[in-house]
Amino acid sequence: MIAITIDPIDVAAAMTYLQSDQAGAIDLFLGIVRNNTQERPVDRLEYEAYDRMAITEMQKIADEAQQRWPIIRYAVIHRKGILKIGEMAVLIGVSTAHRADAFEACRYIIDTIKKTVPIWKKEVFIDGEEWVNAHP
Amino acid sequence: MIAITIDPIDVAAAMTYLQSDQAGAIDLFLGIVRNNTQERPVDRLEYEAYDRMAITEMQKIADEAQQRWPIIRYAVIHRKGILKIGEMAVLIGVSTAHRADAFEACRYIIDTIKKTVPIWKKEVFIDGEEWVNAHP
Amino acid sequence: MDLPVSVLLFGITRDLTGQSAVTISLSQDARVSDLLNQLHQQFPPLTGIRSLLVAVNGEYAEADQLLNRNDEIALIPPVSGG
Amino acid sequence: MDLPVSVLLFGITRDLTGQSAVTISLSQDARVSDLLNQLHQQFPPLTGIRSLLVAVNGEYAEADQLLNRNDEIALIPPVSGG
Repeated sequence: MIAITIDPIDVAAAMTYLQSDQAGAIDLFLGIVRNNTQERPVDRLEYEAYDRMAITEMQKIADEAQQRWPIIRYAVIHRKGILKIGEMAVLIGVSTAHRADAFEACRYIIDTIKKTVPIWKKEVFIDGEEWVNAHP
Repeated sequence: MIAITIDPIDVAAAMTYLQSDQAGAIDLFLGIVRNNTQERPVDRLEYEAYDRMAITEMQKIADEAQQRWPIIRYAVIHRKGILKIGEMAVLIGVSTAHRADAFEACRYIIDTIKKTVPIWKKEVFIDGEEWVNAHP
Repeated sequence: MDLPVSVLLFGITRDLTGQSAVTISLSQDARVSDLLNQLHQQFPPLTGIRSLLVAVNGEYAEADQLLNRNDEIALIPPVSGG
Repeated sequence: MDLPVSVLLFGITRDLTGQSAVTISLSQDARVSDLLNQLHQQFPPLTGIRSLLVAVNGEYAEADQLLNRNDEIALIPPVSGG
């Protein structure tokens, strides 16, 4: 399951999807908007995506993960739009027979998403804003 | 939050507990009863715990994890009793500011639980049963 | 100048240009590198971005890839998902 | 033989002895290792277990730890939680 959504991410639905009689382990990573960045208080984040390409790139990452680990099911869901503190921006879930594979595949997916998927995050502070990673 | 329970593990409650305005990452590991062990079909698992000591040992592991990683909140919940395929035996959740810490602490906790906490699992097959790890 | 291409803009590039898409005129045998040069000339603030990649038809493109009239072209500033 | 201790049994040790607790008579200055020897004699099937540890008052105990009359003692076969 790969998705970009403007609605809140439905964790329960993702968990149900990940379940399988063969699955002994599920690792679920949730990325959440927190209230500060490098000690600077954050008001909100604004996520923007090049949807078509973002889906393609996320699919490539999931395919690569499936090559490397014996994944039973995966869920990769990224939200976009304006997110307030405490809201979930991303959910990565992987089910496998054994736990080491679930941890490694889940971490690989989130780490790689941050490198290659065309999604952009603007941090909005009380007194300014900044596109993350945009400047040297 | 550390608990041993005979009731089904409440994932939503654990997630709510893990949330915090400072938390940018939550890693959640779920251990689930799967339908086979080394190709042998499993009917159910039976978990037994020395509750008092299991809580103490889980607390030691959580304390050690808090020493090693900047954990905001943790949830360590182990179920006992008879569990059928698809039921959740254990939930480990860790919230942190940054994702690497959440992954590492979560994995440390579940790996160490399997080594030191006095909880025992009997695999019940169609044609026999076995206490896991008991024999050479 | 007989290859007009439309370029989708996201994130900081949209903010800097004030547009979510721009049309750029290139010569017929233009490549990705030519497009980037042209964009930098037309929108000097883009030079301040840490890196700028180009996607053609939803895939990252190399600097020497030839552009065609009906390509879907997008400028990809440093990503920051997750 | 003047130190009777009660030993909690779990998992495979409960199955092998058919009891969830047993009372063992030890000499006054008995240590954890003496308890294990006595248990192995009294319940020979316990020798087939991969490892047997002893917990005293909810903590793993070393082989040379002295036992006291009111200790809560438990036999800990190989754990398999998670």
